Amino acid sequence: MNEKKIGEVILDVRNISLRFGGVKALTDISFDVREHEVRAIIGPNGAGKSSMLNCINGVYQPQEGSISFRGQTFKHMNSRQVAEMGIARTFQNLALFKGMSVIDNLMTGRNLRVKSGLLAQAFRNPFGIGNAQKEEEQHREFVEHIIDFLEIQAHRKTPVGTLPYGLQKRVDLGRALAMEPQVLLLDEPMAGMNLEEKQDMSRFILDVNDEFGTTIVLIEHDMGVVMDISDRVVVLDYGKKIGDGTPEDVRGNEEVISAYLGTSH
Amino acid sequence: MFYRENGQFKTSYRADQQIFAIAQDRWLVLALIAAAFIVVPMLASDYMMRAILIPFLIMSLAALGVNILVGYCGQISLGSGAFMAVGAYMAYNFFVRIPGMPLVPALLLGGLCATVFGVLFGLPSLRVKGLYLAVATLAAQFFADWMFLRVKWFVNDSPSGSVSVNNLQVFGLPIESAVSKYLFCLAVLVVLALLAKNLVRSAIGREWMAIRDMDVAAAVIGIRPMYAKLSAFAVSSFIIGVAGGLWAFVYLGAWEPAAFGVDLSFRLLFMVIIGGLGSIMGAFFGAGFIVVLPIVLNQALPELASLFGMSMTTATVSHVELMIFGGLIVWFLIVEPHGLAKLWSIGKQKLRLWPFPH
Amino acid sequence: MSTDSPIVLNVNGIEVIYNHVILVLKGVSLTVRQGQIAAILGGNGAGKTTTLRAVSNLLKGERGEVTKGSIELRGERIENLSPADLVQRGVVQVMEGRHCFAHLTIEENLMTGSYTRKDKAEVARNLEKVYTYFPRLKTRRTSQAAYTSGGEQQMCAIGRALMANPSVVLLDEPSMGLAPQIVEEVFEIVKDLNHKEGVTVLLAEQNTNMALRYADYGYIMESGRIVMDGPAADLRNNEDVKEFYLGMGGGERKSFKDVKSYKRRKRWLA
Amino acid sequence: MAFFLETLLGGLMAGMLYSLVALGFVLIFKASGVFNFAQGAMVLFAALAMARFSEWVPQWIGIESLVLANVIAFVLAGALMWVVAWLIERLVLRHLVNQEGVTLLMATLGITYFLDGLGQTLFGSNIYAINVGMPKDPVFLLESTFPGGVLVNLEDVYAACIAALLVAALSLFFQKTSTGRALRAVADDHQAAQSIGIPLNRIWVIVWFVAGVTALVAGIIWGSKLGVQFSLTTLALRALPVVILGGLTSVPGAIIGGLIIGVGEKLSEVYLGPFVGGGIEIWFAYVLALVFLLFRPQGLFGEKIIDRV
Amino acid sequence: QAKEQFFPLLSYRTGPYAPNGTPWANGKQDYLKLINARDGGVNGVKLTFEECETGYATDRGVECYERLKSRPGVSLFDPQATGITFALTEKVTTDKIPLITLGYGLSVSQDGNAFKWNFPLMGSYWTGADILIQHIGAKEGGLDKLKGKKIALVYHDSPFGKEPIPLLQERQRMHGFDLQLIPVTAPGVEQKAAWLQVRQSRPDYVLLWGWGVMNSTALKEAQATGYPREKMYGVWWAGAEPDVKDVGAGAKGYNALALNTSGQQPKVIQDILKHVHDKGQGTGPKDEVGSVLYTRGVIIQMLGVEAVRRAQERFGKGKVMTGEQVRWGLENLALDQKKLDSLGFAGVMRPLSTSCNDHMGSTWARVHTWDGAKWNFSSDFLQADEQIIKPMVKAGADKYLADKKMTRRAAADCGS
Ligand SMILES: Nc1ncnc2c1ncn2[C@@H]1O[C@H](COP(=O)(O)OP(=O)(O)OP(=O)(O)O)[C@@H](O)[C@H]1O
Ligand SMILES: Nc1ncnc2c1ncn2[C@@H]1O[C@H](COP(=O)(O)OP(=O)(O)OP(=O)(O)O)[C@@H](O)[C@H]1O
Ligand SMILES: CC(C)C[C@H](N)C(=O)O
Ligand SMILES: [Mg+2]
Ligand SMILES: [Mg+2]
Repeated sequence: MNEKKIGEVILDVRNISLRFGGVKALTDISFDVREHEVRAIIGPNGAGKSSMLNCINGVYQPQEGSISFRGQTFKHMNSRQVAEMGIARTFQNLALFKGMSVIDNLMTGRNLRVKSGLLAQAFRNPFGIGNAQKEEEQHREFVEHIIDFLEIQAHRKTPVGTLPYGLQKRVDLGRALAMEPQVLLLDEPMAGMNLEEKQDMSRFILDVNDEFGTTIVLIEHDMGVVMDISDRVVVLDYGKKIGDGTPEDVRGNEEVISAYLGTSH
Repeated sequence: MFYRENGQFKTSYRADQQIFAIAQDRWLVLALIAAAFIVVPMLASDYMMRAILIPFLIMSLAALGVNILVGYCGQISLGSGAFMAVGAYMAYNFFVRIPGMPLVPALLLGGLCATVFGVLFGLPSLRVKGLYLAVATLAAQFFADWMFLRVKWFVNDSPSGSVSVNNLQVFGLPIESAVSKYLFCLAVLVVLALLAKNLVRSAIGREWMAIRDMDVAAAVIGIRPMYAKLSAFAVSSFIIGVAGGLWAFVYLGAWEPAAFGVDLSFRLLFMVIIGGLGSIMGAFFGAGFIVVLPIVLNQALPELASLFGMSMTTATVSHVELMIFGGLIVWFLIVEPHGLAKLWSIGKQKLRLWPFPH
Repeated sequence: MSTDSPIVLNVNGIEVIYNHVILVLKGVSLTVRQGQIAAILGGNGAGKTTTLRAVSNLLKGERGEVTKGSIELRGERIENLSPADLVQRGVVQVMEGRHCFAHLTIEENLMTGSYTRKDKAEVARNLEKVYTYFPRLKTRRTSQAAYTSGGEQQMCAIGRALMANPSVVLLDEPSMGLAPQIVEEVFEIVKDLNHKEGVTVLLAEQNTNMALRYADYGYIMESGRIVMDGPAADLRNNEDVKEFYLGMGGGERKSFKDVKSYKRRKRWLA
Repeated sequence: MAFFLETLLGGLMAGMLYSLVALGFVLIFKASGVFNFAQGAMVLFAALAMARFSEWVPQWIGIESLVLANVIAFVLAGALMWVVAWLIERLVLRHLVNQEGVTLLMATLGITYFLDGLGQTLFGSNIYAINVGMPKDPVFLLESTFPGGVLVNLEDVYAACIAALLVAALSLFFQKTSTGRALRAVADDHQAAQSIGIPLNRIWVIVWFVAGVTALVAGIIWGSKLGVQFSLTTLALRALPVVILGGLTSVPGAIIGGLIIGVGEKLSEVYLGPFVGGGIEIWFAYVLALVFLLFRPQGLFGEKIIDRV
Repeated sequence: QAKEQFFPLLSYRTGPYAPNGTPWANGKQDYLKLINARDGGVNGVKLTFEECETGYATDRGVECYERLKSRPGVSLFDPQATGITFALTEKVTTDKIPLITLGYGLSVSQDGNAFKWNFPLMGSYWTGADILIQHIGAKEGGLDKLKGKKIALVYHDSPFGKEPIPLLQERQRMHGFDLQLIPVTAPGVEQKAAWLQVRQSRPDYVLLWGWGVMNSTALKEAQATGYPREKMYGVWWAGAEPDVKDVGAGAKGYNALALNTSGQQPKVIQDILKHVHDKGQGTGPKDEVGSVLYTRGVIIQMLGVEAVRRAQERFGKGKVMTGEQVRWGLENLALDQKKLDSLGFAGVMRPLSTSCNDHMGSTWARVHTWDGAKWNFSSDFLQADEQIIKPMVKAGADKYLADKKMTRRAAADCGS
């Protein structure tokens, strides 16, 4: 295994605070993510991990703080802009397009890159007039790679709503990958998987990280996974950051142990 | 056994991306279209054409349009009648006010006006969702009803407010006989259905469906809700508008706003739900169900009754017709909540496995 | 302890078909005895959820149906009972993927769980019990369920089922999305209920490690069939189970980092 | 001034009457997540039953008293609505557990057709009268303050009071009882509700029955005002902006929405209508509701629409 | 092949307009049964019919038309609705089947030179409105007394309701009364705003151009707002039993135009009772026979049958007439008092005779008043003012022809 090159800071979260009415979901959180690294966020339930991701990709607007991406600072961003910058995301509660087939779900990930307009698409044809068909085929080819990669060939045309939970998680990842993101935010991608599947998933994540150099931010409750595959870990508790460092550092941190890991670990 | 895709390996994505990827389907559909153009005109009676097939074709087209908005983009619309009315009345105005205006451009221009109207009343969809949006579309419906009744300009100052067209021609051929009307509607339908199919299987169609299924997630992968929703309103109301023009010009010939009332909007919505939301095929099934079934029931019931030695008054027939119609709707929904198109595809799936049960 | 206690749940060769065409369970049989914790293990899509739905009769809403076989609860055929009847008989399911009532607050969610309980004092006691199990819920009790975190919702779903004072609990992936500490907690609760109140548990779980630690008996499912079953202790020592489910192939735990993505084959499928 | 007051009052009264129909929508939506398009048909069906029973009962059992005939007719019509609710649960809803909103909505449309057909078959399609002794002629108030006084319809006032009572009772039911909570749970998630032992079947019969009785009350009031005839079903379209403005899930919302829509449409028709040729009230009602929605997409009192990933 | 003349009957027995549509349809059917039962048809040609339910909806109406138009021996259509009439007007020209719209349809279609296939027999909305204004004028003591008076038109918001407006505006110009237009959205169950406006402007007269529930609702709202029913005048579609019956006492004093009598005295009604109802062949309930709309249905059918008879006189007695031949018959109806008497219509209606130019045949109507139990005539037959109507019809027909790029029928065409 070749040594990984961790690069510059790509994503810098500064003093983010987020409140919902009286609930303080995040209080003054700062951390950074470096290019190519696998950055884990852990913490007990309701700590604010998902909310953190939502802030990064513009679903929630934090009341305070800022986030910079490749040195460019922004406070209020909408999801579209974030997506255009190359930040993709998977969801904890599965936010797939249930009525669409696996292929179509993945293809939506390519939509940002589609150039032909509405009319061109309406008149797309197999006779080589216009670009729409060619473009479609190129995107399809890309998506097929992801399908092979995630090993969901058999389910290409199945509506995702009827897939078992674990496969849906995979499709969710695939859709994010289809965006060819620079940063991939993963919210509990392995929940509901058994060990073997978690191993596969870890493999996928590491491969993405290696092969495409994608930076990964990962929320996960399985400490085995976190310890094994992440480069650095942020620990949140009740909206506050209580730890940040290498897996070993974090595992040794008293506060983290009592807040999150429990005694038996 | 016959419906097998085994051995049909796709060697390119293009092959797999064809509208009908399975050869049997492709041939079946081509055969159907050919039959519709060639065989049906030879066999169907005048009544069949004028009273059943033409309305069926036009309503299929309209349902197709509604399906894009409701089925693909998930925006519930009860204003389709209004979009049809705009298409019809504006096409009428282009047709009678501009000397020498040919029929097809008039219809298309009517469709474009419907597009504008549709986008306008689609604007609230950026904020209002689901059933609540139905109010916006109903506002469009009642506003259009009122406008075409009240604003004299739209009816070319006819005192009673009803308008009519005649002398329809396409490329110099008169559209008068049942066959020519039928073929004209069929041609328009086939072309627009093909374009619609292209759209829904392309990027824009996926944007619509993404917005329908989960708009927050769609936004996160970079889909602009505004563009997706408004383009759905635009495309859908264009198609509905053209259908409205056909309904008025070809089927009715003369009409008043009541011909595009809220009842029609409801019926169009039924068509897409019964036919299958998010399925082009569903539009045809739905139109068939809602247009043809009542007529069939209406004619079959007295015969049926007389088989048992009863005679039914027209009133009883239509009451029983309503009951059976309602009952069938419920029954089909129970058998397959996702509509006739889904039932069809399940049927195909079974056929594929045949003769093995699973 | 429980091999000779009476059979509570007896699933006998059931077949389940979704949507009239998708055959998912192909003759699944299992028995759960009084006071037992039985675990169903298996990969994604194996049919665990489907099995539980078949027992609790929640298949209909998914357009699935049991086409063959029988299901008995304490000797009584239950295929035709409604889910509500089953709850009356003490069988409660915690559904996969949480399914909290989005518009209701956490506390209202819990209270709906006691719909079948008429005794006010008992309900209050249960509520207190759930809050002591999951203190996090207490702090979030007035939030609408939709606006709580994934783990909070999972706790809510489990708590809600406990509010019904069940005698048989069907747990579908209870540990999903929970922090390790809480996972432990949940299994302790299960053990507690099982030991102290004699609650019978049928558990579908991906966290094999935990499941086999707490269960008495285990079933392993692959593509709609039970491929292996036995007392939990035996399964823990089975080589295949060790390799594929516990990640202990070759003796010790492999790092997630080092697992190769080569295609492996399970011996029992051969 | 007096006329303005009259218009205002007229709007308020009309609004209350819309609320009665709107209430049926809200009940069923709140308790099962079904948008019941059949509410209009149920109003007609119930009103037809009431009208015809009150006509037939004296013939059947030879009583003279109008009051008694009406009471018996009411009970019979109520019983009929129970049967309808039971059948709807048995034959329709039970088979559509856990289906999407549109599917259920479509099913209620099927029910609409069925009830329309059945109602007319059983009871006929002429205009029938319901006479529950409502006063028909107007009274004039404040005659000393305004020349000619302010015209008020006692009939409307009674109707409004009945509507208010009904709303109060139903609000209490939803707020205070555990059944109310169970109903809301069902609306959120059929399956989860089943999984914790809420008997959907029974709940649905109850809810549809209550909605049926609401429809009966609405039918009696509207029927005694307008006569009972097929067109009563179109009231549903009048009540729709009311439901939506008030919020699909709010019982008090139905009343407030009704008042706003009622006043809005009457004022607009009377004061704006003449400038544009009139006939604007129906779309004005919808546009008014729409304007409110732009500020509160869930309606005035509706539950916040949840969108969360 | 049996000799059968076929009468397609478009009707509506369900939906919002059923209460009014039903007696009308029953009258039409019963008259056909009567002719068959009593006379054995028309000169030996049996009359057959089939009903088709339109529900008052245009598209269903078109379907019914297409379904029935090619039956052998088809004679004519009576669509029973203005909307359907519009749609069929375009179609009958090619299919060569006449359309009779007694007392409804397009007022300009009176001009048989422009509307070859339309027959708005016995009156159009322009004649109706004109007669009402004359009647009101007479009440006031002369048309000149109308100056400064306020007349409100409460109308069904559809082409049907809008038809009288041009005529009323013409009269307004002549006499200087105030005309207030108050539309009521179809089907007309909600009229509070309309009647608030009436209460505000307190017009001297209200003209009611309604159909179906709109009529009874209007009367109830009038009562609720205290507008005197004596001052209300309805069109002949707002002056039948279903419009007033369930209003009870509240309708007392209300007036409406009448094209025909009601009651069971006329001979033709007696004949129907005897030959049809007493034999158990009646279409509807017996006590409805002879009601206003029922009788109108009978008249409509009689005119159709007489057109066939007239056509047979020219094209061959005892033969089945084609649509074109029936059209000729309709254009050459000559029903004088004697003829009417012999047909059993003595006192039921005014004589009527049509021509190539005039497809209406009669411009007379009278007013009747509801006394709480039945309709009583409250005026003599009045004739609409030809001086006013003729030019309007001519102008309207010319515009229609111009829009359609058609020309008037040649004089020679009249004989065919
Ligand atoms: N939209 C919202 N409105 C109100 N409160 C919210 C909202 N989103 C999150 N919260 C609250 O903020 C807190 C943090 O939630 P978040 O989903 O970020 O937790 P989490 O760390 O992802 O937990 P888990 O591991 O259980 O998924 C929780 O208490 C939650 O209830
Ligand atoms: N509603 C449904 N319609 C059609 N197929 C379904 C449906 N639900 C499940 N299936 C299919 O049934 C099979 C078994 O699914 P099930 O959910 O029971 O698996 P599981 O063992 O619970 O998996 P997981 O661990 O991912 O939850 C899968 O192949 C799935 O695609
Ligand atoms: C046909 C007549 C009864 C008039 C009717 N209101 C219509 O215009 O349709
Ligand atoms: Mg989370
Ligand atoms: Mg599962």
